[in-house]
Amino acid sequence: MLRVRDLACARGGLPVLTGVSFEVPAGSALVLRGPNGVGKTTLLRTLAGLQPVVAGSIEVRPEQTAYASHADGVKAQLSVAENLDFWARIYGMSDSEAALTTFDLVALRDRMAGTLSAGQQRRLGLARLAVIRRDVLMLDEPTISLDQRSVILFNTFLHDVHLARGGIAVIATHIDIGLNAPVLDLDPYRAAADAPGQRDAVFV
Amino acid sequence: MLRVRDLACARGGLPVLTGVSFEVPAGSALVLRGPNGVGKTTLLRTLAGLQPVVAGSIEVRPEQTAYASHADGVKAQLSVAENLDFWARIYGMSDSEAALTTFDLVALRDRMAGTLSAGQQRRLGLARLAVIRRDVLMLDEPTISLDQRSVILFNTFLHDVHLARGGIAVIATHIDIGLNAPVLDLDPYRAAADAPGQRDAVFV
Amino acid sequence: MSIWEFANPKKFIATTTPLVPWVFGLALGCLIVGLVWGFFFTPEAERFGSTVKIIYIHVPSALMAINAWLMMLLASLIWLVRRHHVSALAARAAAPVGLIMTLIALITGAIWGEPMWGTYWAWDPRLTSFLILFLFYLGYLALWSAIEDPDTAADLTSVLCLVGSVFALLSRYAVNFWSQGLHQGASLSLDKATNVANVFYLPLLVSIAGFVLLFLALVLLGTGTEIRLRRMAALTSRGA
Amino acid sequence: MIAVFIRDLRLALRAGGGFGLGLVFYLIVIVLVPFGVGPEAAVLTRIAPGILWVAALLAALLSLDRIFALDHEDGALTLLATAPLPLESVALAKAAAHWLTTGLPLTLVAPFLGFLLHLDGAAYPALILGLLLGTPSLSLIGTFGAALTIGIRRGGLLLSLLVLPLYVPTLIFGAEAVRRGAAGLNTTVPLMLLAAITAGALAILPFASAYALRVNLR
Amino acid sequence: MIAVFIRDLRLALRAGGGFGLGLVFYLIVIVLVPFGVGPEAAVLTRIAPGILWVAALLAALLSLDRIFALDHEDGALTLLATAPLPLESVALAKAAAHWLTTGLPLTLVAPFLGFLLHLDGAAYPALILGLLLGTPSLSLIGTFGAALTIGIRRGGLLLSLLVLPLYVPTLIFGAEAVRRGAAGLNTTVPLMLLAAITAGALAILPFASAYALRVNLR
Ligand code: HEM
Ligand SMILES: Nc1ncnc2c1ncn2[C@@H]1O[C@H](COP(=O)(O)OP(=O)(O)OP(=O)(O)O)[C@@H](O)[C@H]1O
Ligand SMILES: Nc1ncnc2c1ncn2[C@@H]1O[C@H](COP(=O)(O)OP(=O)(O)OP(=O)(O)O)[C@@H](O)[C@H]1O
Ligand SMILES: [Mg+2]
Ligand SMILES: [Mg+2]
Repeated sequence: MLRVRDLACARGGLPVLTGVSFEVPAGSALVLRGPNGVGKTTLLRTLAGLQPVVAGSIEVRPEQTAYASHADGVKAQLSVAENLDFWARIYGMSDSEAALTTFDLVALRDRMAGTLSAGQQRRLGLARLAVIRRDVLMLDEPTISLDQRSVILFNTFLHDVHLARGGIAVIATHIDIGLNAPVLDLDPYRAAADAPGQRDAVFV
Repeated sequence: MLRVRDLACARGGLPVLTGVSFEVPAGSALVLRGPNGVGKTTLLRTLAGLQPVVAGSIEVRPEQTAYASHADGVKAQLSVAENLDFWARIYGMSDSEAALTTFDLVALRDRMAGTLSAGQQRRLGLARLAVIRRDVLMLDEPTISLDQRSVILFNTFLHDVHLARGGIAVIATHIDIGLNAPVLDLDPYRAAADAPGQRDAVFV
Repeated sequence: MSIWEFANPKKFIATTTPLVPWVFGLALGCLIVGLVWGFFFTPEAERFGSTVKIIYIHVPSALMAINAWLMMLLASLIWLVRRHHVSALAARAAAPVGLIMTLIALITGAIWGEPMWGTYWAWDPRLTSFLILFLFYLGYLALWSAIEDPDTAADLTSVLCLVGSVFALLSRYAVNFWSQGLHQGASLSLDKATNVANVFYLPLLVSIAGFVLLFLALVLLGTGTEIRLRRMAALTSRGA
Repeated sequence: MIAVFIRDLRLALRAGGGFGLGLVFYLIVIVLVPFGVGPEAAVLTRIAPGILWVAALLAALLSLDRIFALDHEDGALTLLATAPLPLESVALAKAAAHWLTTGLPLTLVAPFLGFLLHLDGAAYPALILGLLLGTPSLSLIGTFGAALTIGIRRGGLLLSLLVLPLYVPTLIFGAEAVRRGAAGLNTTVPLMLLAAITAGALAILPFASAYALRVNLR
Repeated sequence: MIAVFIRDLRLALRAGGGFGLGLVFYLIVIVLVPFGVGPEAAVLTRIAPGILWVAALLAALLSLDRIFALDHEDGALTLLATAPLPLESVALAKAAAHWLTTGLPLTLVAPFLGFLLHLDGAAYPALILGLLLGTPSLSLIGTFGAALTIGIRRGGLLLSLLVLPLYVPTLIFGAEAVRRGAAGLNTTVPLMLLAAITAGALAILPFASAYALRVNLR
């Protein structure tokens, strides 16, 4: 259960969003929408605890949240399998095999990650999520440069594995990735320039 | 006029595509499709002269081609305007103003590019194309992380400015970006493992 | 038939594989003869003592250290101009051998320095230029090993070898300019006057021949291995 | 923690990972010095202890920016921050990996380079022991500096700026130990002090580094 | 070409661009040496010319990896390769920018640091002139080394391994000039040679660099 009560967050010393409130019950997902620069990434980073909460509250078990964005920590000099195994060990998980099959990476398992195509690398980044098995996933545009087939792989993973396990997912995206999940448009929550979160507010 | 006759190209020492042939008359675009890893990026790089042609021929004025991909050479420490002005000077163009308006970056002109959101950065990368005014554009997934409005901005630029000027565009993408342009699926052109272009063929 | 035929990997392998053992044998022969002769059947040199006999390892290795680099320079040029893979691989195979030769020259030299100059190491021009040569070998090999794509690596190392050679020469003169040494000059010149006496001279020539043959054998072997590795890579990538 | 350690070692050993290059840099700096100051053995013997230590500092320094920057650029650090292991142990693991790939090799080759600089024979024990005790502190301090500068792309120079002053005590005691060794004096005091610095660094710096990381990732 | 030059200067001057850090690194190395070799003025005076030049080499070295690597990582280099200006002039522009942000400042502060090392008063003209003539070659050689290593992420150490041996002639003549100056001898010969090296580098290396870039971008 993820509960957010009129949350405000800022980026680069400027207020970005205010009064964001929503709940995501266990086993369901929420899709974030909104024009470029509205604050989707900022919100996700805040939810994942990567930046401070300006105002409001977030109820979630922080040690159970994981954040994934474009930069997905893939090491070019390590093979696909090595990359996954590393994260598996970090999170104390055993098998990265299942993840490889889920995202159709078995054929590429021994390729250096640096030599993957854009979409193949994205798949690797997603496979990481399957490996670490966190309950609450914050996904920033997860399907970028994935072909239709891979998008379906991702959706099946999300529904049949993650949500089925009672997991939670908050997903920021611009393109319709065929999830039947509630959508939250962030446009109404844009913060005014003098909203809380301004870096130098104390001096005014 | 871009004419490609059974072109073969390779990546990382492995043959990727063979027998690709197509023509793009002046003032029109071509959309490349195909699953992840089929070779879209490789083809575009080859067309742009960034990697050698393995077999076949490309007829195009090389000094008129420009290539744009995810990594669009945006300097985080330079402001939006400075970034564009740099490329304008490199290509001997005068005004980057028009481009700023075309891609709705006027408000952000003095922001450091590093502090832009994903989509805003993408817009900046596209604005670069408007600045350098090459006739033949090779675009690798140009609309990644753009919101609907920005996608429309891009399409209008492409149709009303670039193609209208008699330009040519080859665009690799997975999502439908609402262009009414012929589509080329690269799947049939996958190269066999022993096709020409293999790095160590001489040794066998 | 032109020598360029050997630029074809298959032809190269076919012709050299049977040769290698013979070259090795010959090299060993010359080395044994030269060294045994030099060590046991030459008179004790006055004022040099028995340590002089290290010259039979020292000089040949020193010569080969320099010649190996020259050979790499040539091979690099051939690769850059005619794109023959074999020459690129030959250059690569020669580098480690040259490195070892340089090391041997340095070490034997150092050992020799103890009795001769009373110190293992002196910043003498020729010694120093060998140290620099050693660094060039290291850099060249490091660049080879740092780049995955073999053809890219071949191109870059070749350019490095060209530029490096120019600067190596420069350093040689710079070093002379910088310190006047204790090391004796080249005495393999033809006019007898400056030469070491014949008794020392002939076995020296034999062991030099031995080192040359050894170098040849090692380079052939190394090139062959490189070629086989590349072929294996090619075949596996086809299998995959 | 072991996982991070092992991965860093593996990355260091991979192509372009730059293992052993620290050594070569050490060698080169040592070789350059005589070109600068001239070949006289007497002068070299006199300055050998200092030069050997300064060069070791610089060699350790050059590989510092790899410690975190790569992980930061590709986002791995953000992910590690949200992972279920304390950043303190990440910092410690990375410092350990850095020492194993830099400090230890430096210690092992130092004697041969001392040889090139005509270092006095009596000084070798102090040199080796000193480096063995001192280099870990270099890695720990360096990790801290790297943690401070991950925000800055290619902050290599700024990093050296922050770190080198922190290296001064290690340098002073290290070089002093060698000089005393050369002079045939007792070297226990400087060596003890080196060990103390390393112990202190080990106790404090991982926490400081972790804090710096958290701030930078905020 | 001018555009590239100006942009590089601007980037260097921006936050994290690392302008001036080369200077501070130079300063720090110079300051560390006395900590290492001890404070005796006589010794320092003796080794000052060499140390001043070696430190200058290292300071120039540390900023090399910025020359191309950043542009390579963010794709700017690929775009420049397809842009209507020869890579030769890109290489040249970048070398020029590097000199202006590193070599020139080093030359200007060297006298003050010479002072710290008790450099003989008579040596200053040779020091300044030598650096002025020599440092451009350092930037040119460094640009070549950077072009060779752009493929390798954080190839900083490999870069130094490739570049430092190429720096040897410059170092020798530069230090020799200063030492002769200190000894009151005629310094024209080494200075001439320095100028010759720079001229040669200017004639050859931009082309070598451009070739290396093309290969790496292939
Ligand atoms: C420590 C490193 C040393 C190195 C790198 C070194 C290098 C060389 C080189 C390059 C040659 C040239 C062969 C030629 O051009 O003919 C050579 C020859 C020779 N070296 Fe050394 N040398 C070293 C130490 C010594 C020492 C300590 C001695 C003892 C006096 C010595 C005595 C000779 C002699 C007698 C020759 C043969 C004369 C000649 O053919 O040049 N070398 N050495
Ligand atoms: N590092 C930064 N420093 C300063 N401001 C930033 C930074 N990153 C983003 N911003 C600003 O914060 C606001 C929100 O950015 P954010 O990345 O959250 O938007 P977004 O919804 O993710 O946009 P997109 O859909 O393009 O990814 C934007 O106005 C952006 O310009
Ligand atoms: N740097 C590289 N080294 C070796 N192989 C590579 C490299 N980059 C891509 N490949 C391989 O070449 C093939 C084509 O890659 P390419 O990037 O062209 O595919 P793509 O169509 O662009 O895929 P995507 O839609 O995911 O971008 C893929 O199989 C990929 O694994
Ligand atoms: Mg975003
Ligand atoms: Mg692609």
